Amino acid sequence: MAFYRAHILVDSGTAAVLKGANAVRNTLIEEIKSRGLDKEIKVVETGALGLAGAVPAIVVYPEGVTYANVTVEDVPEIVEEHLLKGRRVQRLVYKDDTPAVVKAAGSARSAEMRVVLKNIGVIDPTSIDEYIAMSGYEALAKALTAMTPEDVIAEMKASGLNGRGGAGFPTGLKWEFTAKADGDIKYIVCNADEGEPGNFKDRLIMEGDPHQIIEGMVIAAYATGAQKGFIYIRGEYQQSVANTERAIDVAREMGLLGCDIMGSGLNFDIEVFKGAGAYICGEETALLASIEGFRGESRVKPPYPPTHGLFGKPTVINNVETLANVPHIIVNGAQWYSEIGTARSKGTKIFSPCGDVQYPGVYEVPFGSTLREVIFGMAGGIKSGKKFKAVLMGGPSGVLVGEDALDRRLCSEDLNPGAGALIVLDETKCVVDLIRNCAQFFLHESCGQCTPCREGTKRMVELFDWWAAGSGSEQDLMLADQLATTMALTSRCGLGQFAGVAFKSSISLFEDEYLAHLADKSCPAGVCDMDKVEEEVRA
Amino acid sequence: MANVNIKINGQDLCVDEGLTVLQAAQQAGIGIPTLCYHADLALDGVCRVCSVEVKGQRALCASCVYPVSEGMEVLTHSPKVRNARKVIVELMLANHPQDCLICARNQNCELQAMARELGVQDVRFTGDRKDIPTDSSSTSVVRDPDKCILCGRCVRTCQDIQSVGALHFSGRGWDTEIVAGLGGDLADAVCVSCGQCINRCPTGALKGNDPSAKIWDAIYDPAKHVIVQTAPAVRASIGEEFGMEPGSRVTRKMVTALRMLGFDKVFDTDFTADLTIMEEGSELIQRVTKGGVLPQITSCSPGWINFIEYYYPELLPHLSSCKSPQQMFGTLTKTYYAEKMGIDPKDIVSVSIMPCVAKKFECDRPEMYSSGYKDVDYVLTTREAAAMMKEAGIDLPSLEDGEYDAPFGITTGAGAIFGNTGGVMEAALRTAYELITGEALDDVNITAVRGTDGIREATIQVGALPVKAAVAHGLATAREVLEGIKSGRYKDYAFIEIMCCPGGCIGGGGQPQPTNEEIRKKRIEGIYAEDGAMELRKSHENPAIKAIYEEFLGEPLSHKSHDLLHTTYTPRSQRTVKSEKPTKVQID
Amino acid sequence: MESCNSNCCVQCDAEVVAIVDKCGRTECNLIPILHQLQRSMGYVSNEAMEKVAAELGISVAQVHGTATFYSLIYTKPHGKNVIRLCDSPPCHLQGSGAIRDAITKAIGIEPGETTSDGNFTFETVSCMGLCGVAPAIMINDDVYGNLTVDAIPSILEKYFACCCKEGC
Amino acid sequence: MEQINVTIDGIQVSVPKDSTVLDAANAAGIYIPTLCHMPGHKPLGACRVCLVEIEGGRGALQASCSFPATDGMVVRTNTRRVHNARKAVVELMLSAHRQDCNACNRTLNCELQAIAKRLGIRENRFEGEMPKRIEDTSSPAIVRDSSKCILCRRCVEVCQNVQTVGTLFAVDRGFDTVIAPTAKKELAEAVCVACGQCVSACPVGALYEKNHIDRVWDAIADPDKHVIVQTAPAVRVAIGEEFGLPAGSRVTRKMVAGLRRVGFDKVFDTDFTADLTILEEGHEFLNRLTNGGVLPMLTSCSPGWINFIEYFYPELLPNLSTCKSPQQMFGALAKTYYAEKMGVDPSKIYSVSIMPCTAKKLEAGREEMSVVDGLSDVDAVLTTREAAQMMREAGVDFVNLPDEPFDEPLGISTGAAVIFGATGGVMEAALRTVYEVVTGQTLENVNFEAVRGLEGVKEATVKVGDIEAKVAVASGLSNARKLMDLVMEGKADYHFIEIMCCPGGCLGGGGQPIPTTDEIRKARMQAIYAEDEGLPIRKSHDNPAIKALYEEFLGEPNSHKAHKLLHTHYTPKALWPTDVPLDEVKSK
Repeated sequence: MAFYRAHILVDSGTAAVLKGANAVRNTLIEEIKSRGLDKEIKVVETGALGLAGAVPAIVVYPEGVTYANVTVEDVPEIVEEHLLKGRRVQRLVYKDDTPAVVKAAGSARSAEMRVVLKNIGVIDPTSIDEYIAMSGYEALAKALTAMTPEDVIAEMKASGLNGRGGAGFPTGLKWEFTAKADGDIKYIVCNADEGEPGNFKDRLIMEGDPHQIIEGMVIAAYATGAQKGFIYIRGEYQQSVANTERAIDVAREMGLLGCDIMGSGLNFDIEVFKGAGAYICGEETALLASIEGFRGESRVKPPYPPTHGLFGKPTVINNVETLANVPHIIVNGAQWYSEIGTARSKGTKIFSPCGDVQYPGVYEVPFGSTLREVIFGMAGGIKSGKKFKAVLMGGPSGVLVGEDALDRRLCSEDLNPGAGALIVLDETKCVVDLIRNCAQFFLHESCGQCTPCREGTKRMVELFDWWAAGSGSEQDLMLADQLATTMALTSRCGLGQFAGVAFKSSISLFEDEYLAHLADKSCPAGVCDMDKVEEEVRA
Repeated sequence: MANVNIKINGQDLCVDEGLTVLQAAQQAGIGIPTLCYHADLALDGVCRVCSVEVKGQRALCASCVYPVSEGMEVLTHSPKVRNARKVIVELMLANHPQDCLICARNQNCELQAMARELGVQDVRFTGDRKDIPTDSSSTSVVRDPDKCILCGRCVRTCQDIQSVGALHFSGRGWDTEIVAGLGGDLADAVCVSCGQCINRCPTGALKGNDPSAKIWDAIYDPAKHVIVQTAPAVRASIGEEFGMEPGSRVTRKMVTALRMLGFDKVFDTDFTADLTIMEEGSELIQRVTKGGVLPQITSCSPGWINFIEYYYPELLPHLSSCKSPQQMFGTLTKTYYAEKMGIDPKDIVSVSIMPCVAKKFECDRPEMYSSGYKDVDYVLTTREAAAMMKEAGIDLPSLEDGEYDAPFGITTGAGAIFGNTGGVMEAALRTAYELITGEALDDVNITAVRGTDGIREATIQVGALPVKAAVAHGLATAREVLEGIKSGRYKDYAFIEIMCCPGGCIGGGGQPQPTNEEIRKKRIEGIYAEDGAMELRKSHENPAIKAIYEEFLGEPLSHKSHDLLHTTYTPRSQRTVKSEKPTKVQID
Repeated sequence: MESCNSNCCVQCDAEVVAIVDKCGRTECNLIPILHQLQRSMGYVSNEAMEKVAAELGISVAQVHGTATFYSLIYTKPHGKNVIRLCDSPPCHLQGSGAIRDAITKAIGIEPGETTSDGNFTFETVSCMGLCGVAPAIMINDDVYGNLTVDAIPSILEKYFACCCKEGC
Repeated sequence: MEQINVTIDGIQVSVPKDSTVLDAANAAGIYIPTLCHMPGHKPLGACRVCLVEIEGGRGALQASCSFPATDGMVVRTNTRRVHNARKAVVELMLSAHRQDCNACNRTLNCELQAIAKRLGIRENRFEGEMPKRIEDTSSPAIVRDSSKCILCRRCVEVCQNVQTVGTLFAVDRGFDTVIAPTAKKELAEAVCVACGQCVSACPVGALYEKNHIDRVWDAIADPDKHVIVQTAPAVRVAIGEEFGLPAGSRVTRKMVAGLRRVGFDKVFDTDFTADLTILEEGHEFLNRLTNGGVLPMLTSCSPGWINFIEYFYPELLPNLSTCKSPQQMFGALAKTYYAEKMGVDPSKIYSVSIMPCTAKKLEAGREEMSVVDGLSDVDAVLTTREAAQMMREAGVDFVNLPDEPFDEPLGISTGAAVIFGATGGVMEAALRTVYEVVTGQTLENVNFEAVRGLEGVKEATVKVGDIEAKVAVASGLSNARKLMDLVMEGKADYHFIEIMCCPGGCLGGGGQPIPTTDEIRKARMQAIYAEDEGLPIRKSHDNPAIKALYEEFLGEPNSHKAHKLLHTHYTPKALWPTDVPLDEVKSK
């Protein structure tokens, strides 16, 4: 690896590219070359820096200075001032209370703690060398050489790592089930079908640091005796598919996948499976059905995938973020890991605040941080000077919480963070409108297998449509509540079981707002169009 | 198998490990309502009506798929459960036409029964209802998707029991539909018309294509001579439509009822079943002695014929060229019978009552005009025949016995057992034995080919000749046999009987609903009892058969027989989108 | 529906065979095969589905059922350009409704419709993971975020243009 | 009787001269569908479902239920014209019938549904305006829903002629015709005795009881409530019918087991307080007899009868026994004696009764029926049908339930109590006790056959010691009216009269399984007496639990405490108009 005195990371995330990051990058390269700096300064494309609101953005290392909203016109000044003369271009420097990248560069801010995201925006995701330079594949080497599979599982169990997909099942235990299950072949499946609205953390990991996932999967394979892995990436995530496939190819070339990995005798390979557009495939058994070539319909549980999974074989299914944690646990030890977070929620959690916040983005914090720290501390609070109203925790399948929850701690003991989405509402938003939209989401995404979900999501949307059009009644609310309860109790899989949860949490919190729609036929936020004629709406 | 201790509704139970909660509850006499569950089919757990409360579980569990485990505590009818079930059924009803009173399944509908059981007082959900046109394109099966509750029983039946896969789920979520083939008309899909889907449909979403209006027209038309034939399996099941026990033998009451309906003559398909044995048996002997294609496979089940035409056209030469008894009958009524009675065949309306909906397809085949007319005009299922009786105010169980009309009412026990899986084989062996050996058969009950195992194989000593025979029923098992033929597994077999439907015709797609394993077994017993009670039990001893050969046909496999009683088959393409004209394969 | 002359069918069959060979002749490759078919043919036609079923030795039912389940697989022809508008909560809250109206105004069709010239298909979809730049749309493989109503005409312009310049 | 010969569908029958065509068809074993027809009642010929063709008639089809048979008449019931006409008639009914079978409490027990199935109705050809729906939930006992009504007027017939109450009548004309109380009042405002005989007669779901199921489920689900249930004598011989058992099946102990599975904390027996009634009422009678009280004394256990006398014979209210009905005595004791004994706060006790009766729902709600301030003695009254429905909802497989005994102490009873369910039973039970109390001797033959049977009015003279007690028994309010008129005219010298509101007594009550016919009443009655025979103790005063009750709690019959808890008073009610004071009514 050549030595450069400085690296410039260019955010090449989707949002940045849309705003002209490629032009900025090209100009930067030309400018550096034209000034003869190309032997000492390297321009690196990196995944999204988590500064979705301020792109294009670049970071100059080793100083770790972030420039935001950079245009092609700004480039000569940056090169001239910063790279040649060592003076920061203050007008472009990202604010002091900025998140993400600054921390990665070693800033002292306590709230964000980058474990899984430590390489994001730091390394070139297409370069395995850079991953390795950041201690990449060290964990795999340690596991293969210094640990037995049982040791790995014991370490995982001791770490207290729980699944990050929302359900929070202990990862070590899951691995142990599969390790102990009989099967001529076993599988490791990475669930990268990130479809929960408001979640875009897995995308960031896949685009910015795909090797971390691969390493986690190989370790899982070693621990459980699996031979084959799939990374199920949703079809819409084209960049994730590309980066991950490339990473797999490179890893295979380097002997980190395939036969006899690192000379250990371990045979394991990974394939990317591209989803075809179905949120339900984020449900683990539906995901398996999809890989097998079927409709993405959930399957009967028990038996559970760790013993009866893909093609009926023992299968570990882990979320992207979960697997990305694995190398860090192996390298640093369960002890180190279990000291992060709270008593029952160990480690860090990635959140993706979005909606009415100033800086939507992806932030990693230890479990136990408060909601306020994430929303106000990192995401910059509510944008445009409006007041905070509520946050939909974990997306449409999560719960709606209000202002009184802001100082609650994000951990399983207190406020369950779900998969990490934080959809923030300001005072101008209507709760009925939001939940109606959530209901529409579930109607669109129900697989249609079981009655309560297929028919219930439809009726829920219809009820909300009527309410939002001013033709609801207070009785409707009871009916909807009973419907939500029934869906939660009887649906075949999590989709239907959680489809009414946000609604139920919203009634207790914003009953007045519902009653305004139902009894007074008015929308306090002025969002719903209440003027439709009743007969037309509810024919 | 190990036992586990569980508690259901406070009752301590010790049950086999591996049972589902539903099964354990059933054993304890606790009824849990079900809809998508069917004893014949793989478990699916989609309707959620059987949800129960399992202590320690956040959500309710579908008892039909949830296994018991040690220490489990279950509540099957707690308030939580009952409320949830009611909401689920209300959701179904909110998307189901409210036209019970004009529905073919009125009062024999599982959804209707469920609504009553759960005490549904109001369907509180209103709003959109699916509105999909009824598909009457198939002559056999009518689909009314509006009545479909998407339980998937038909899909599982079609895929798993029949290995046809004509029906399947399409679309997603609220837009999920069960469609045929590529979503078009059933007539355009690769459907063998067996109607097993109808048998398992809990509602009125699937039914037979009912020709009864046309039959009423014929009956009331004084110019028409309307005759009816009744298939062997009908007599052991039609009583169920009138509340009788499955397997009740009501042959003669049925004859009375049909006469009351206004049929001019009431005949028995058993007659041509006997004739089939003469023709098919002779064909077998010919193939064995003259080196024809072996094993010979039976050809009396029209769903089976469709199946082999679609999926194994290369094996068509194995099929016997004999028409089915229904079609032999049809041909003879418009030739032999017309001639004998001096009736112009154009005035004869030939109706058959069949346990089958594929027979409706069969009678429409272009090959089935040997008499110069449509040999069989209309096919009624057992259900439709019972409905006509009810419409005429006939209460079958209370009727006096009647007698079939001559000459096509004279039959043997060998004809009757055609209704059971293994029956054709047994009947054929009875005759073949005596024809080949010239000796009387000691025990006419050839139990080796009886039973309900999917495939039964036997070697029967016919004099010095060991005859290897196999019997299969249900198309998934038929597929196994055909694969076996292709792989050479059956190369030294002489004769194979295949019936399209599980249990044979007694389990046919036109039979009373419900039809399940227990009911099939009772009907099978009924049929064997019918055989046992007959004076004549071998086809070749049937005097009317002897007479027809003497008077009309000459001898088995005669030229006339070939013209009237034998047929040809058509390979069919599974590619439905291409509109290639199928080519005919002549079999001889 | 398909007004299929035999020549077209032969081509279609050959394409299917090539793709099946490439992806692997097992049932579990069904979804990759459907992806590829769509890429090369624009959508998955009925005859293609039958051929896939025949090649994989599975029922047409399974192919059709699977194809119709996934929203990224089209079993009917669609517009040359597919506009996907996210209408999940993050985008909804940031005004995806106004964006929808702006697109409808610009191309004259509602979500779920295709323009009569076949240039655009417009659909609303569930979250595409672009919540950080809500409201967002995808046109074919291109992503557009932080949309405003005013930005829509200029974004759509190049797709109109593309159609005309290249003469379709 | 003179016989005539009639030929129906070719079958010749000989029937009495005044037979209808329908009678003749029945004699010939030919089924003709009927709807408005009620055997034993004057034919109405309104619904036109029973149309037949009379040979040589004027062309119009005739309603067989009302068309007289004549000698030599030739009738055809099974012609195309008849079929089409019947179908069209039923289709017209359906066009004005709100079709929501699945949410209807009569589904699968609905005559219209059965006829639609029987006639093979498959289309709603007449679609258009539906009559305006009147849903009248005002009465505490009976709900009317005009959207289901097919205007057969069977309810009118029973209300006018069987009960001589005359609440329900056809109102308005043509398409606007509805069956309604006078002046289209709500039922609660009309002169209705709540007997529910109209509900029993209704072929569809247009009349049904006020639902108490939901409130009982709520109570059972409430962990704070101690929910007890009492079951009336007549329920045990009828509830089996709801589960397909033949009429008159004795299922007392299965019923107990079923109610336990529904979730009641204690299952008690109204028979206990029936015994108590005998002691109170018997002593009251003896008291009147010896102390010159008002005679004849009238029984007071039938709440429909109480309503009737309050409306129609307020002058005779002093003749009524002051005893509460057994249901209400039970309710009173449940919240006092039982609460005390169990140490339960009476407000936590939820007292449910299962009654063959709809009027009991009204009775339980009467202001007088509260012995503990603010609490109803009986919180909910379920009809036999509702109790069965709750068992269905609870998944109870009734037929296969084990036998289980009632809970103690309020479940201990005698044969004298059981017969309360049949007309004459209260009288017989009273006589058994009165005889022994008066004479001090043991009654050898406890069966008083003279007061048994289904006749409307029965009389007997019984020697009780020195007294020649003259008693009368009537069931059905038209019969009660006959006796009351005699009493009013001073022509009746009876000492004691038993009146039951419903024909046959409680076993024919308005809350019993539908249908209830004379044949079914007889079967239930036989079962009641068999139940009596089967019990070891058959006299109320021998009931040890009753003895204990007096010892522990009440003191003696007609004690002060007994009066407070077990006796009541009655209120004259105005007939018309209801807002005019009674005195004014009388003076008119």
